[in-house]
Amino acid sequence: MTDARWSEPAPTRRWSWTDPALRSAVIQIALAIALIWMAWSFFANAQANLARQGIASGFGFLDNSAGFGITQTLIPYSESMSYGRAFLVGLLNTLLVAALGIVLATIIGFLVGVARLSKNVVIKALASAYVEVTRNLPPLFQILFWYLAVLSTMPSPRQSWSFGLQPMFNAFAGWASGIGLTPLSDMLAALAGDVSAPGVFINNRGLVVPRPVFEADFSIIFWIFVAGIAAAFLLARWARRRQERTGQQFPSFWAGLALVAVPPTIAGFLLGWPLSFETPVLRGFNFVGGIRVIPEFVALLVALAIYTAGFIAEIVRAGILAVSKGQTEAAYSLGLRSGPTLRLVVIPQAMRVIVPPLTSQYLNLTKNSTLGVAVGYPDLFAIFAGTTLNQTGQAIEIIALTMAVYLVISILTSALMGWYNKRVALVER
Amino acid sequence: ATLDDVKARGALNCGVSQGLPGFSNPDDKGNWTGLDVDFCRAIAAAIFNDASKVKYSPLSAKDRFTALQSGAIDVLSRNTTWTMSRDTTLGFNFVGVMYYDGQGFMVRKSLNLKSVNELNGASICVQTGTTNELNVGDYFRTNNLKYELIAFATIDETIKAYDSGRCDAFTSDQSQLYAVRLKLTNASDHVVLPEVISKEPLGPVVRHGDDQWFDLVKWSYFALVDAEELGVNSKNVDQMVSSPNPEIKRLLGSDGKFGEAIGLPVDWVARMVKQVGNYGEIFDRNLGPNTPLAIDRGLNKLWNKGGLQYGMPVR
Amino acid sequence: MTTAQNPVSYVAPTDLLKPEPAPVSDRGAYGWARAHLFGSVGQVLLTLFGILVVLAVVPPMVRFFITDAVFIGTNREACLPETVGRPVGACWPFIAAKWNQILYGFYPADERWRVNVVYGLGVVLLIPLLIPRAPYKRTNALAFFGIYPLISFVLLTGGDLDMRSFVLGWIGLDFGVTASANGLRLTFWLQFLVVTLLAMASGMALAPVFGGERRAVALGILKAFAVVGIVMLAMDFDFGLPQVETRQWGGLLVTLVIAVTGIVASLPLGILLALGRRSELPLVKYSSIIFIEFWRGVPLITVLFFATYMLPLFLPGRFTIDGLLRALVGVALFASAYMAEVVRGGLQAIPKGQYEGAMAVGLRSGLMMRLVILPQALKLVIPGIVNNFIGLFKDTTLVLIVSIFDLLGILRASFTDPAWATPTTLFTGFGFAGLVYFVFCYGMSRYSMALERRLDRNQRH
Amino acid sequence: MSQTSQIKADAVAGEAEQAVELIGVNKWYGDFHVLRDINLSVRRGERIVVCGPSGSGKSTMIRCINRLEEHQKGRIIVDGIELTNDLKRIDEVRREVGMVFQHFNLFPHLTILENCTLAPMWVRKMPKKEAEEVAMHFLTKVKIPEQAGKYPGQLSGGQQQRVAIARALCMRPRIMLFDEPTSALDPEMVKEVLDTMVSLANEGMTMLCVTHEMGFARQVADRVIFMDAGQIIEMNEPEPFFSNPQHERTRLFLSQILH
Amino acid sequence: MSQTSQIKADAVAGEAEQAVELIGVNKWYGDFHVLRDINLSVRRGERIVVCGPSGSGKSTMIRCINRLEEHQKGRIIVDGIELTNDLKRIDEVRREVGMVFQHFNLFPHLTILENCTLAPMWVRKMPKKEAEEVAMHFLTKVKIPEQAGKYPGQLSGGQQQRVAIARALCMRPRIMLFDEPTSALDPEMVKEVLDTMVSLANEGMTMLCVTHEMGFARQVADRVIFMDAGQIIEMNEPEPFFSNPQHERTRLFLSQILH
Ligand SMILES: Nc1ncnc2c1ncn2[C@@H]1O[C@H](COP(=O)(O)OP(=O)(O)OP(=O)(O)O)[C@@H](O)[C@H]1O
Ligand SMILES: Nc1ncnc2c1ncn2[C@@H]1O[C@H](COP(=O)(O)OP(=O)(O)OP(=O)(O)O)[C@@H](O)[C@H]1O
Ligand SMILES: [Mg+2]
Ligand SMILES: [Mg+2]
Repeated sequence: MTDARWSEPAPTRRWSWTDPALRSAVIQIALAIALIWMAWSFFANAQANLARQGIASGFGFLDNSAGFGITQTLIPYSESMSYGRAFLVGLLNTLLVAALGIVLATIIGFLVGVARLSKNVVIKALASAYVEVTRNLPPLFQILFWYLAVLSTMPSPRQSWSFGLQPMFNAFAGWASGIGLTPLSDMLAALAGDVSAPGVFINNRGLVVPRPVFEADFSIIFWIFVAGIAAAFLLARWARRRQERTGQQFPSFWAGLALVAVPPTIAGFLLGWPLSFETPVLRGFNFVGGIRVIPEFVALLVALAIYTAGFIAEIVRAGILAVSKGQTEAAYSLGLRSGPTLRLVVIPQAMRVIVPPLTSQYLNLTKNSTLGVAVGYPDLFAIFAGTTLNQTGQAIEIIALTMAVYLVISILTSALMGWYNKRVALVER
Repeated sequence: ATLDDVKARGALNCGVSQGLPGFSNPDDKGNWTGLDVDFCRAIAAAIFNDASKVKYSPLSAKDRFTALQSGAIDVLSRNTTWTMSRDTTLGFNFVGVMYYDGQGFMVRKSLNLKSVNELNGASICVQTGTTNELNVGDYFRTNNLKYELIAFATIDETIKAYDSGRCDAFTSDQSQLYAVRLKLTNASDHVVLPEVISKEPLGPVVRHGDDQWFDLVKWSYFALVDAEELGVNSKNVDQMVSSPNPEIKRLLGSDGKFGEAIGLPVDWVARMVKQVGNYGEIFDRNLGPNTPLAIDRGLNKLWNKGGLQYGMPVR
Repeated sequence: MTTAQNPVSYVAPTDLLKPEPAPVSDRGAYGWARAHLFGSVGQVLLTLFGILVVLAVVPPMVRFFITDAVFIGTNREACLPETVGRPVGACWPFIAAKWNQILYGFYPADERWRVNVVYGLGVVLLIPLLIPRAPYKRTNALAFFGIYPLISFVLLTGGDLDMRSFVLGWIGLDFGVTASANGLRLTFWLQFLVVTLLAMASGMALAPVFGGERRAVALGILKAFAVVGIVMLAMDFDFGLPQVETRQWGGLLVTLVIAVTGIVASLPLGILLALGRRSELPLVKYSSIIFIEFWRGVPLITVLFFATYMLPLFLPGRFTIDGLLRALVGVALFASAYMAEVVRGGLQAIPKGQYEGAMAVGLRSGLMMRLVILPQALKLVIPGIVNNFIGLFKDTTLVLIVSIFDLLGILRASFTDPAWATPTTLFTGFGFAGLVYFVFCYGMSRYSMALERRLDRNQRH
Repeated sequence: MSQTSQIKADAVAGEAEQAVELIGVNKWYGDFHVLRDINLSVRRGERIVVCGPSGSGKSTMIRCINRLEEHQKGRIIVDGIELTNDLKRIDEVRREVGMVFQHFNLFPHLTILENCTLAPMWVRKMPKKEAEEVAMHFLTKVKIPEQAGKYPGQLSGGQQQRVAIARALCMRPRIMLFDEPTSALDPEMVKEVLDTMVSLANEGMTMLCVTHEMGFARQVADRVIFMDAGQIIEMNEPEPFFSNPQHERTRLFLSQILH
Repeated sequence: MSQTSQIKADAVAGEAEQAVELIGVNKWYGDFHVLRDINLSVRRGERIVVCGPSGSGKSTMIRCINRLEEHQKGRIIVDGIELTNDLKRIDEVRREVGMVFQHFNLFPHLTILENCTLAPMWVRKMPKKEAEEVAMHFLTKVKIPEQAGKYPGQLSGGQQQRVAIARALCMRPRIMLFDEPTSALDPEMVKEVLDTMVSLANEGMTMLCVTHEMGFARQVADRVIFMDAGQIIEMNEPEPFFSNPQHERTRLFLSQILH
């Protein structure tokens, strides 16, 4: 078929004035010059303007002490620390609410999206109403709604709704001894002794839960737990291999769960629970001790998740509808049931349609987290482009840094999702 | 120069608050009213003999400095606390103190508190972008108190959060505490604690680099205070022009040409007082006992009545 | 009819079976309910859950906004529980008192008729445009997209822009003419004329290089300048209307101006960016990509902040642009980056055959895009476009942070009025604003769905 | 476990009888009466070609046989198992019946080999290795073993359709249904697919095939069925069917299609 | 104005000569050598049918003639105009050459009439009324004047393909290219399109047609070309081509296609 004489390379092209290649070169050079000139003049003007008015510039301010308090800090922080530290605190708070928001929104969005395809008209109507209401009200309203109209109706700390762990454990212990599981009953009773006070409180200051305090021996339990996870993974792999080998299926999920949960529990029992809880106590105005989830965070998280889920629901619906009916029918006609059909045929294909617009929604959620400042959530925008900017007045540096951070987050998210999408892209002829 | 720009433009660009009862807020007809607003109107009256030639830029706390730096406004009259860093590194000049304020705390009566020092461990609501945020930090740290600070973007959400019980205390400049009480579900359930934890001298600000403009704004303020001190008010200013009192004569321009030094006509003070009133009138109109706010003049009484307001002599 | 004992051959009688109605269990209300409401236990549970949700949400709303609400009053006293003697819900007199501000912002009372004319004209022009069957679509569209913005601009601002120099003036050549009439400066229009002629001349000179016809190019340039000239003339002419500065605008007026401008400007810009992103010229392609990704990556708030307060620092001297205009530009660029991605999706969905078909009948790339590709691509992405419009409309709430008082902003400013300070003022305002936003956004999304369905019906495959 | 035994009993009873039996089958789409009193018995190993104008209900009838559509009246018995709402029976039937669609409906995200092993592994619980062997066997049979590692998008239409046939065969069905398997193909590719089907027919597979390839019908069909307006109009062996159609509509249709 | 005159000169020179001339044309897709030294002259009024196996480069060759693809070596001269990178020449050529695609490529957002008037109005700058008259003329010719107001999606495949032919004719091309115009059609519709093409051929239009409809080739072709692996393997008049193919590959191919 292929003679040697045909493997010559293509010849180079001739030049002419009307050649698109030359024209494009001219246009591009002109554009490049214009862009560079614009950038340069922006820079020069800013320099001149700042110098003329004697406005401080540079990033030196990041080392000055901040002097203001922050409600929610994932890393240790106090007023005497620097603006740079405050920046980090804000960044982490933004990342926290964005990451959790993305997870929540995805879950709700998938559920609602599937509900919109349900046969049940009530559920379908509810899902549609959900989508219409959440998508058509500005997110700011929704955040304020959750914060001012819902969460603020919680009781004050003194009237907290409390959920005692002790009665719960005791109840379980009674149940266990009732059916003859004495060791388990003893263990639960011992646990109940550890958590003497009620542990979980909900009030208008947020949700307070006990903070686990680990004693020395706890590391043993921890490593057993880690080993359990590893074993569960090995088990899953073994199960997959076995299915390939023999066709037998194995409930590897439940078995894995047992591997992760049971051995640490037994070890804990044997070691006499080297774990105690620092229970929150009401002292003065607030609860002291324990871990607290502030309502500002909850309101922002819930509002963002619910708002974005409305959009995700539509994306999911479109994605599922985009997989042609023929695919489902082909799977059915091969004898696959609806579960495997969904898992093996429909969802992998729908994901390709879903992922790109889903990425945009993730980015939107991240950017919308800047609205948290309305309810006092200390995110990057509130702390840095808000308080810090106001205290230092260095608008150029601060806004540039803020924009850069959001840009980097966005680009990283897109890149990650793009990589995933490329991995699952269809191979075409 | 700024004055020339203002004259060419035919109006003064004045930065005010986006809504601060008694200082700057729109009324039912959409007119901006308040102490800060009236000061801008007074300057406009001095320059144009028309107090309405003001263009208001309602600014949020964190936009205000950038707006002034970039030249979007000529004068920032927006309850801004005079601090050293603002006066220096931001490139501004404070012209005086329009209102001596201080930061206070409001709490529920039911808590039975007598002092801020009993607020250990309390949650405190504050509006972001203010010096209040920093003062709390300073005060509680010095007194070894723990606290949780929740900073909101606008005053309304701050109040709602406090009202709903999210915070044990609400802190802001004392002038605001009065306005805030009007919005509480049960105003009588709340008290203002006696401590004033900071000095909050609020005053108008101009940019560095234009001393003539700086002088103009500064002396407009002094003149308003002097007018009150000398008993010149909007009703009697026409008669006062012919007053024999030499101080009044200098002030109102019937003796000397003091206005010209700052690029204004000689009757600049008369214009201001006639259209806007003297300092006392402005205060009473916006914050006085006949307003819903009913704020006591306190430190803002004239120096000779036991307060701090002290106009430099025109001479 | 055959029996179950199936013969190898069979011929139906000449008169065939007539269709019969379906069995009862599959028809009518019963069949529908069985299929959609109570087919299984799960369905019954879902149905109950749905009813519970409705019960949890609706009654409290009704109580706050209607049953417990106060409808008449002149100040805060009317809405205080102490005076009314019962729990108080929404304080509607507050909205009534601020009604003019909500509609017009701080627009001078004597000039509000101008806003009314703009509102009215908009409705009159828009409604027939939205009704598919209404005649004169082309004229209507031209009126709405071409003439209406111009009229609105002149009416709302008062027109009579202070235009002194055009291109040549910026490089110091102003012919020394000072005469002016009716707000028009002769020197400006002289410069305009000269520039037009220069542009035509250079167009004719360069035409062959780019494979165009001299006459056609020159005519094209002349037409473009003529349109620009007419627009500028309308804005320059003194119609005797008092000037109203944009800082006096507010409320719904600003919300609509921003939304409509953003919508109208983002579509063409977005299309250009989308085409740029698909360009074969690397520089055009990458600058489009960078532009799009930048705007999509940063929060609109920072963009608005930048455009409003920081831009002057980057521009020479005391060069200032109107505040609203800056926000408009920010919003438009932001929206166009999003629009570009939507349009790109549409372009990608057009099969290669359409490009080839167009090329094969001799259409050049510009015409091909305009006549064949874009109409199809845009039609494909109507839902995406409308989604962007809705997003844009909702995003107008953000301009508050740059001290432009849109609907929400004006309400917030009104909250600070001591004369209306009550515990429920805030919720009343938010409730009202929420309703307005919902009505607009929901209307748009419904309309787009109807449109989509209609287009679908038109061109079934 | 009474159901399974019931199914078994049916199956045993059916073993001796017909592969597919439709008795008075009626079906409506909403109010549209799409199948009207269809009666049809297909013997084991019989090859039946169905033709008829567009919209006459050919596809619907075929799809009722493996319950991709539900019928509302009458009985359908496949390989001795009567189709009811019972999911277990539907599964049984679908395992026994292979189907090939007009548009192939290959799974684009899986390779050819994975397309073929998916159902055997998940439905028949076959070990992967065995499933792959079976798949390669049938891929060889349809003459494209070398494409096993590619994705459907990389194959020509004819190749894709052959993969679809192999995929169905991997489940070792007793009955094969074809719904216009060649009508989406380029003319050159029609032949390779028809060849595959002919060889399948020669091996004695029970086949029901909707097609307008009259050459194919002549060559392999035991009976040809002509449908119109949801009913079977004429049914006969190919020779008399083509040479001497009885019903007026059949004649009209054949004159159109054999231009 | 030297360019235009150059084109003119070419054109004048060509007027007497060939409608299409390919001289040593070579084309690569990346490293894949898809057209190998193609030499072909088409006289005015000549009708040529191109056939060959899939992937042999038939479409590519046809598409090079109106520059939907760029060739990299050799010369292509259409109606006396040599194709270079010059956009003006490409425009000239495309105006002279009509093309009909396998998948019609009608513009779905325009009515049939608008499809036909689009290019005459925008490229030939014809007044709308005149363009519509011309369009109706050709729509009548392909026997679907009554469909002028409909959208392509509302027509059958055969009708769509006839519209595509009419659309190309409206530009009054001197040469028509067809790329498998009937292969995407249902068998019932092939005939109507072929009829249209036959009548076009009878009017003396220069035609290059990729098709596997050998009946058509026999009936109208002046020459038949067989291509494989990017080269012209055999070229002859239809009678000897079909009855007595010279090259082994041609024989093999013909045996497959005439099954
Ligand atoms: N899901 C459905 N809902 C309503 N009507 C349907 C549905 N599916 C098919 N029909 C209608 O039922 C009739 C028979 O359809 P069917 O697909 O069985 O015809 P066919 O004989 O296979 O035609 P073709 O040769 O075009 O495939 C057609 O009129 C069709 O419009
Ligand atoms: N854009 C492209 N890039 C790379 N290779 C291509 C491209 N287009 C076509 N080819 C390859 O070039 C070869 C010739 O393609 P062409 O479409 O001309 O064949 P053909 O003879 O028309 O085949 P068919 O009968 O299938 O239409 C094929 O092998 C094809 O895979
Ligand atoms: Mg069918
Ligand atoms: Mg081809």
